[in-house]
Amino acid sequence: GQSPPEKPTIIKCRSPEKETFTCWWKPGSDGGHPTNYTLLYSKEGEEQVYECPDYRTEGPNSCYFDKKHTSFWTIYNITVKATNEMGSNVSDPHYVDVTYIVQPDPPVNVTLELKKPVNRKPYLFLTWSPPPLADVRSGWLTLEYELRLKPEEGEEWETIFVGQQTQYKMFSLNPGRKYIVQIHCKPDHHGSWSEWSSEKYIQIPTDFRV
Amino acid sequence: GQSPPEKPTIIKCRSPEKETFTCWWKPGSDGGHPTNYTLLYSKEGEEQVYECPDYRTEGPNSCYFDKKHTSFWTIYNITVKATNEMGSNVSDPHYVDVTYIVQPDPPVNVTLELKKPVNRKPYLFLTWSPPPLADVRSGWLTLEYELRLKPEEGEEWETIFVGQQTQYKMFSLNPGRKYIVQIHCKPDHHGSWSEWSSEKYIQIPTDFRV
Amino acid sequence: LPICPSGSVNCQLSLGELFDRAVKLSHYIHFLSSEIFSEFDERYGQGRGFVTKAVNGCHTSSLTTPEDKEQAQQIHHEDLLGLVLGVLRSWNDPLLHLASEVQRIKEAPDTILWKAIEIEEQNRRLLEGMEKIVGRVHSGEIGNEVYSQWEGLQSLQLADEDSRLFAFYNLLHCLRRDSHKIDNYLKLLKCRLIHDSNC
Repeated sequence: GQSPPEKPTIIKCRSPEKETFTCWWKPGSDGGHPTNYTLLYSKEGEEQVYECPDYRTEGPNSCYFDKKHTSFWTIYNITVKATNEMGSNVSDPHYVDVTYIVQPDPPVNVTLELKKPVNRKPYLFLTWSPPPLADVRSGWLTLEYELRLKPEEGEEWETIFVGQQTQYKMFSLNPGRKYIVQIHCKPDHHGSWSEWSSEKYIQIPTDFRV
Repeated sequence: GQSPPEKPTIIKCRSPEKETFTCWWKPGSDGGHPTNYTLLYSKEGEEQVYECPDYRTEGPNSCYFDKKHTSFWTIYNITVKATNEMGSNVSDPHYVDVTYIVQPDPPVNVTLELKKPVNRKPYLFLTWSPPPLADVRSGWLTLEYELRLKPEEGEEWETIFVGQQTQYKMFSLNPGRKYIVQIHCKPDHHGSWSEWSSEKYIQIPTDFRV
Repeated sequence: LPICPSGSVNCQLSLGELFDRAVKLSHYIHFLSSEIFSEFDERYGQGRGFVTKAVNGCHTSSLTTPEDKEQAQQIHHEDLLGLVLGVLRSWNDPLLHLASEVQRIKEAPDTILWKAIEIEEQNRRLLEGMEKIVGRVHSGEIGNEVYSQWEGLQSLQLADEDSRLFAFYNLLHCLRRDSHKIDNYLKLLKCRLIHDSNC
């Protein structure tokens, strides 16, 4: 059919390290014509409307806001306009405060080590590091971690919240079993959990009397 | 003998919830005369000396500091003066940092339940609640728990640190025996363990194959 | 020699100890502020489109605070501490009224009432601690100049329910935002001043 493009929908905005952020949209039908998309935004308390600073870095149908264009504790009012020869259509406004869309990358360098201290209970010692992009050193971003583990053939994960630590001593493990361990992280207040880190395996020896 | 009173000793200061605190002292001999006691305190970096705000609430030889008089930004320098007709004597100074004297009340509502999930290991499921005073403000006073159990006629307690969880699954129990269980708690950083909760008993059935 | 509480030198709290307590408190205050906002929004905000109206209505927006990591790292720590103090002081008055006015909201749940009282109390406590920290760190006298007046009491007492509920919504929205700023800046300052930016 020959018509203006359908209005697009802004589907997600995410900041991986609380310094930059990206928004993605889903185009509607293009009305049978080549259609182009313009992302426009204004910031809380300002009349000025700006255009997306970078349509390319994060791939098609996306807009990347680098550090210079990213402010916290202020609400962005974002819309995407689809335009073709027959006319244009604008998405519903999407309100974003970058403080609340931080989803970090998974933790890295996960290590598992069996420890058998003299005349004390043996345990599994886990350590990990924050995702490289996240600047936790300066205190700008504070991450919390949660680990999960289950016997290899088991069904149910056991999940343990460990706060801001990057290490954990695991005592209650069944000797002779093989376990899978994963860790994920989240900013200390707002934002969402990262994906789980890749699976790590550890075989608990049969004499690992707990 | 007719003499000034011996100098008293400040024996303990405790805060149950990091909001108020109490100090207790032990009088020395009263030198054969009616003796009265005055608790005086100053705050680090201040010349001003104050007297105990409340000698009654926590019973004899005690001083109770309510919320208004409790600051957790300063170290208190506390002394107790004993005075009778013949003269007076002052205790050694006792320095108090409220964060370090937090000793919560024991956990409450301890429940024990035998669980026999289909085709999975049976276990003893323990749950408890934080002490009422500390319960309301979980973020302000973060508690950690430790449980201990032993067969009724056994000698040695087995102690298990469970972190901030308020429930625990106990797998390794001997069928047919009767166990005693108690739980206590402590602030996550400084401060000391509460008393143990009252004893709870559980009879493990003989068919409770673990 | 009298024994000082563990960790303290000549029986005085170290700056690190003061910052640890301030950060734990600011974290807790923001946790409460987020909860009270969500609870209020869930109960009174649904379908009223408050989010679009709550734009730049915070009484503290006159205080120019850092809006990203670079600005926060470039500002001198004494100025950032002064700003934190200013924002905290600016909330003394509204929190006092919030705690009393919230009780007049129809069927306001206890959890909202209790949190309003708790936030007011803990905010005062954090202010006491920040004045002590600033006293330790500040070379000069701590001025009372950084402060932003709140004139929102009438709006919390408006007859029209929708307007009155929006006034509460906006105040709680600003409280959530400002308490998060304070928490973030204190974590930054603690890493910078105590851990040499190597937390």
